[in-house]
Amino acid sequence: MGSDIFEVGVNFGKMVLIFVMMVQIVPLLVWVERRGSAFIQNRFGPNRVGPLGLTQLLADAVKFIFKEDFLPEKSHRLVFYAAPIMALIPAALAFAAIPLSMPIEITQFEMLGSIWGPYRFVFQGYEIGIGIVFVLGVSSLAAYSLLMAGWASSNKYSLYGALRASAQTISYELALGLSLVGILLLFNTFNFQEIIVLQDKALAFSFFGQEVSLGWLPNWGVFYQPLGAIIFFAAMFAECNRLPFDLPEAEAELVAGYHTEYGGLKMNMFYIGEYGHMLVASALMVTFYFGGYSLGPWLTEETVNGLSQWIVESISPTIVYLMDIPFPESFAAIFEASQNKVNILTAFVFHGVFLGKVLIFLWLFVHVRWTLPRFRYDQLMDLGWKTMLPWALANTILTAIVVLVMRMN
Amino acid sequence: MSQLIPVFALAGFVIFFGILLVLVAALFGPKPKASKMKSMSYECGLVGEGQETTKVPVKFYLTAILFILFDIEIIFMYPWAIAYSDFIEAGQGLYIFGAMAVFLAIFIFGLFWEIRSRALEWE
Amino acid sequence: MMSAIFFYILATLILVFAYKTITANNPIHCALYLAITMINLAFLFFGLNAPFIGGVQLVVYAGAVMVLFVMVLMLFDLKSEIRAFSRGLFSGLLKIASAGLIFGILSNAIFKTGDLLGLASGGPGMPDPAGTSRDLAIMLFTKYLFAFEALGLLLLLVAVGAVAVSRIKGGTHAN
Amino acid sequence: MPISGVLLDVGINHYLVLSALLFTMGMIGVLMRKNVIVILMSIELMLNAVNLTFITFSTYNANLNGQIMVFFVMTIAAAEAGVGLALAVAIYKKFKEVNIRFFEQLRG
Amino acid sequence: MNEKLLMGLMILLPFFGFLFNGLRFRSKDYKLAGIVASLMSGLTFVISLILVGKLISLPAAERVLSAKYFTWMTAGDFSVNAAFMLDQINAIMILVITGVGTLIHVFSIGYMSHDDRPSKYFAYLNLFLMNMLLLVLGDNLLVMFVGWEGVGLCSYLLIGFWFTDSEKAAAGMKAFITNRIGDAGFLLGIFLLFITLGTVEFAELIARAPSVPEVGWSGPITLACLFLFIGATGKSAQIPLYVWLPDAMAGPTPVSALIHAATMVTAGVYMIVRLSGIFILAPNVMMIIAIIGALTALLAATIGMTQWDIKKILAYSTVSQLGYMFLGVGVGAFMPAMFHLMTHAFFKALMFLGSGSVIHAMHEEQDVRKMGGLKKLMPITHFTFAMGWLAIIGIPPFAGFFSKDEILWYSFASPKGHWLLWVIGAVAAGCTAFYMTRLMCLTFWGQSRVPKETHPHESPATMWIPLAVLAFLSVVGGWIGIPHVISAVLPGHPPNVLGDWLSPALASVGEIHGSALVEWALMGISVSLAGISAWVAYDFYVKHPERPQMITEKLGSIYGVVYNKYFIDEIYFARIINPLVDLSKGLWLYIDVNFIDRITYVIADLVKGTGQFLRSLQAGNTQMYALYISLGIVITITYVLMG
Repeated sequence: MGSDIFEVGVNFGKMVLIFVMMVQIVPLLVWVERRGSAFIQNRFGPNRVGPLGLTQLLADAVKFIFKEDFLPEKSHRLVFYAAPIMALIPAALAFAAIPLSMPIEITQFEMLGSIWGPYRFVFQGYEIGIGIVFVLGVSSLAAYSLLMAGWASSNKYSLYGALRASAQTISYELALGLSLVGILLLFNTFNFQEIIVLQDKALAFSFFGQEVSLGWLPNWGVFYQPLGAIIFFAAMFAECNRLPFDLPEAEAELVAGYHTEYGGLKMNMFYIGEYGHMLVASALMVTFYFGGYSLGPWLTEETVNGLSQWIVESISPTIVYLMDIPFPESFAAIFEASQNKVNILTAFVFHGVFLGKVLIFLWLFVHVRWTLPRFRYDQLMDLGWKTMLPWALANTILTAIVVLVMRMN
Repeated sequence: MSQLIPVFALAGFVIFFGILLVLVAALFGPKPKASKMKSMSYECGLVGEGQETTKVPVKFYLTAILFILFDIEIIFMYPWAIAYSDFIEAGQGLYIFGAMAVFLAIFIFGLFWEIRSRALEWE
Repeated sequence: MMSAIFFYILATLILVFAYKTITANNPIHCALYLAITMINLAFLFFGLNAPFIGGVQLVVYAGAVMVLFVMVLMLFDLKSEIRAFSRGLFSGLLKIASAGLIFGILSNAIFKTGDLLGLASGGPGMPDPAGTSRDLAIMLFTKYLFAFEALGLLLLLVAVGAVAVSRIKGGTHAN
Repeated sequence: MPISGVLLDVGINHYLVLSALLFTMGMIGVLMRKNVIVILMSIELMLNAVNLTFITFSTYNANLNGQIMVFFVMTIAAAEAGVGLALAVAIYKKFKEVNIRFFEQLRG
Repeated sequence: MNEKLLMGLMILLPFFGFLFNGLRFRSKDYKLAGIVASLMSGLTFVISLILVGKLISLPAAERVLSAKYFTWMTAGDFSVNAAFMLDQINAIMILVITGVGTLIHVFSIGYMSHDDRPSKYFAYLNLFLMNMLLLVLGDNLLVMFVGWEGVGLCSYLLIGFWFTDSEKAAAGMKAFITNRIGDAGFLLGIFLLFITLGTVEFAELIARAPSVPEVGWSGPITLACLFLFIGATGKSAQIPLYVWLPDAMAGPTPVSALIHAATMVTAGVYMIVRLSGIFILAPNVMMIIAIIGALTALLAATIGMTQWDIKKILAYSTVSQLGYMFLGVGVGAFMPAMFHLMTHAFFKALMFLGSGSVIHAMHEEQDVRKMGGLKKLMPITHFTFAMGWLAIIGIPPFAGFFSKDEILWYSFASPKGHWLLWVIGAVAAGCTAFYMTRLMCLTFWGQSRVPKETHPHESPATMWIPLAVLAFLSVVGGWIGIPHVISAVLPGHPPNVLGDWLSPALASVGEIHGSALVEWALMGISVSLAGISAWVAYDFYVKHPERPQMITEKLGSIYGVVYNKYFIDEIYFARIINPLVDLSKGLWLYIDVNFIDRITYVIADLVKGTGQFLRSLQAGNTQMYALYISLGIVITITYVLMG
């Protein structure tokens, strides 16, 4: 994790922050969901507590804590309690593996009387060489929490909901996994960082020995893999059990699906897992098909770097001047303009870009939910096995042929 | 040292956090006396009928078996996709394509056989 | 030092959950414990510089095979077993004894030969773990191509067989 | 920064003993459990033990053949689980239980 | 296309046909089955044409195509390849087999149209074709032996094709068992040759054989040749093992034509010709072969004169003609033997198919006494049959004349020949002419004795077209081997194509001494003998139908003996089979019951007791099985580690 205490501390803090970020996206999304649905359905939505009803969620959270800790009769206690905890893990582990921005290079600096660095911090929980396989593997664990919850509740609707949910999840995982083969064929790496770097260019490829360059477009996966992107996106909806694929919780048939018997914070944990899944889905979508944190020719690193440099150089003295507090000597370095600060700022700017893209997709999730009707279960499975899987196959074969023809000799 | 430890640490942290939440809920939640009606399985307020658990169609497990098999076939494509360009650069593009074409032919045959044998039909 | 601690944590987790797997009374608990064992093994594989295999372990074993097990068990609606083990005291003892003998033979072999190989502590290790998944792929599609295609055929046969077996007339298909 | 040299300095024997222990546990499960599905799970445990050995030797010998073998073993294990569970379901349909002793009644 | 592929295809195509029809053997769709089978057969014929074309294009000295597929087995210095070779000798064989075979397949479509299991029939037919080609193409004795056994199997299956009739099933078994006796001899011959010469490949055998010192009757080559000849007598129905062939007529008639006239029964001749280089080294065996051949020819011909079953007559005729071939190889007339083999395949297949056509028309009636006057009702069959008749009795210029006369000439003039052999041959030829004419008379000419309820009719096109083709071949087939004496007086002096073609591949017995004058004289004698007997037969059975009756009464007991086939079957029963049965019974009642059984009872009780105990170990408890496995592993590993 690190070679000295500073690096370990930063890495650990970073990880906690990323997890907290995932957890905190839930109230925000719930708010967006409620306001958004209200907007679409021409009503008000939550607007009493706080500005625009923003603190409604805080009130809800407090309320959840003081709900009864209910355990149904005949349930399996251990599994019943373990299920919501299990729901948190896949999304958290998967999200931490996705790069949220470019790595930060820290040169040597002095602090607390000793020399630190140089360091290289990745803007993600951890960097794993086979990121894609890892994320797939971890998110395939999501089925457990559903099954555990459904079974432990000793309720037939819960069990049905759980089985439906997991059958649906695994069915769409095939199309999901297969649509990624196209991306792998193009970029030939499992590493997210490398994939993003490969996309951070002007759109250019060789076509029968001819170099084709479209300088005004970024080198995004979606331009090579439109069909793959669509399949991936649709499969992601099903993986997250979101409308139009939210059969596991079809109220009319199954009450509330696998978490019928859960209440209070435990149900909230399922929500965290589910929204976390959406977050991961959006982040993966952005990473694979929309350049991750990069914007290609529209916003190059040099531009941002220059901007950051200007900001740091113009703001740091101002702060020192304005604050005018007699810091101990050792802390003074914190407020001095330095390359490190420029790098950090640049990374955060790109992080902002990433968040913006992710938010667009999260909004799409919400928008679709309030727009489309729900599938019937047989339609759902037919779509997964008989439509999307063959199309994903076709996409793979086509990509392989095109790559073969274009890269030969 | 390694990047495995953060994964482990995060998993531990998440589990810790989850247990914390469950404990908090257990500590702060009111504990009214349980009544028989309340602790019964929830079936929209009606008195539960039949067994709490129920027989479910074999379909689910068949889907799961087929999923496993296809999942492995897809996993086999990953290393192929990774090494594809290397093979092409080494002048063996057609070889690697053919290798996977045979595999894919089997895959596609299997998929269409399953569809035709109505193993994937849900009423 | 750190790695030894980590190894021991993982090994303990693996052994404890493996033990729970073979002793738990409720088959679903068995399956869940086995899933945890598998996940920990995946981490061990990561630690052994086989990240791709670790990932595959997660996807295939933990994500697919064990889900299937859990699903089938839920499908059966089995109660906890009162007697989880087979009948027979003498044969039971014999079984444990034979397992113990096998373990004895294995550990004997390990301690006798492990040092001879010069691999007991440390060792050359993987030269470049980042490249392994690519090297693995190249090897898979050259040296092991035939086995690879044969496995494809095997999977097809299993799919056909599973569908055929599940067509056997029985009770639970009523709904 | 890729993973490197992670858990190697404990030495090969640790891994092998762990694997032997896992294998023995799986074997006890196969020999002694009543439930067919648990027996199948025990078999998976044994296969996993073997996989661990493969990976260990592969890593310490810097030789990728072992990893490919593990890949194949996993495939076979999944296939075996598929067929085994299909049979278990068939048994369950007939006897409403999945005790191993019902296999005695399977006579060609 | 290379010859390896082509020869492989020759085997695989019929095999495919066998699989195709064999897997749907319940189907009653005789058209599909027949067309597929005939197509496979026809394709092999085309391939053999291509192969022979390739062979012709090679220079005469090195006309061998060989194809090695894989090493079949190795044991010490014994090694056999699965390999084929094609040279001048088996080039003729494959052409005959596939050509005649194809015609018979086509004929069968019509013949089997009313049968219950046409698919099975065609499957067997294709399997036979495959095995026959294996026999002929094999480049060593073992591959040949596989085919040899295979054709025996198919022969058995097809003779017993209508196995619901117990008599027919018994006929199949008789053929099989008789063949086994011969095959045992054949195997012994192979072993002896291998022990002596250390190889089983034909080319090697022939190359190494002369180096073996030969001593009179007990030399290894002589013994080996004798054993091989025993094998040949079994397969080719010679004295003493000919008895199965007449009974084999229980099978469908096209089968009789293909297997029991044209191809399989000639395998013995082919084998001896193939190994002529070795047989030539064993003059005593050659003599035996010649004598047995001549005797068989005469014996079968005399039996043939008395039979009433149309197929039996043809069967004895086949035995007799095979006798001619053996007479030929016995006196070193390898070329004429092959020549006669070919022409015989044409005219005998023709006559069998013709008889099949008649039987088909007569609603499965085979007794010639219930036929007669079919000439008007079945003109095509009659005409083609008549071609065959003329060919077999040796009227020039039909095919049979050239080949038969060549054999007779060799038996007289070859260094290994003898005038007595010629006399027997000539008499047999006379008998042949008599019974064949008798057959013609009784079947086609004279008064109709057809029962009122049967209405004979001409056969469909699939049946008469093969007849026509074969009739054409029976007429012209002999023209490729015209002997010198005759071609010398013919305009244009047609060359002896077959002789020139075969001679490089065959061993030679030395110069034939004898003048052209003698040859012409002998020829004249035999032809006139045939003519006279034919006329006598015509006189007896058409002009004066009462005369045969008178003569048989006058001959009395002799006629009875001949009519009952010299009581050969009965003698076999009385002198060989019954004593054997008695001996076995004695062994059974005294030694077995009193002595051996006691021992076995004790052992059985022991085994039973052990089994009683062991049974409890395998009560179906899977986990106990697993335990045994693990204990076994423990013990094995411990043993290995300790040892």
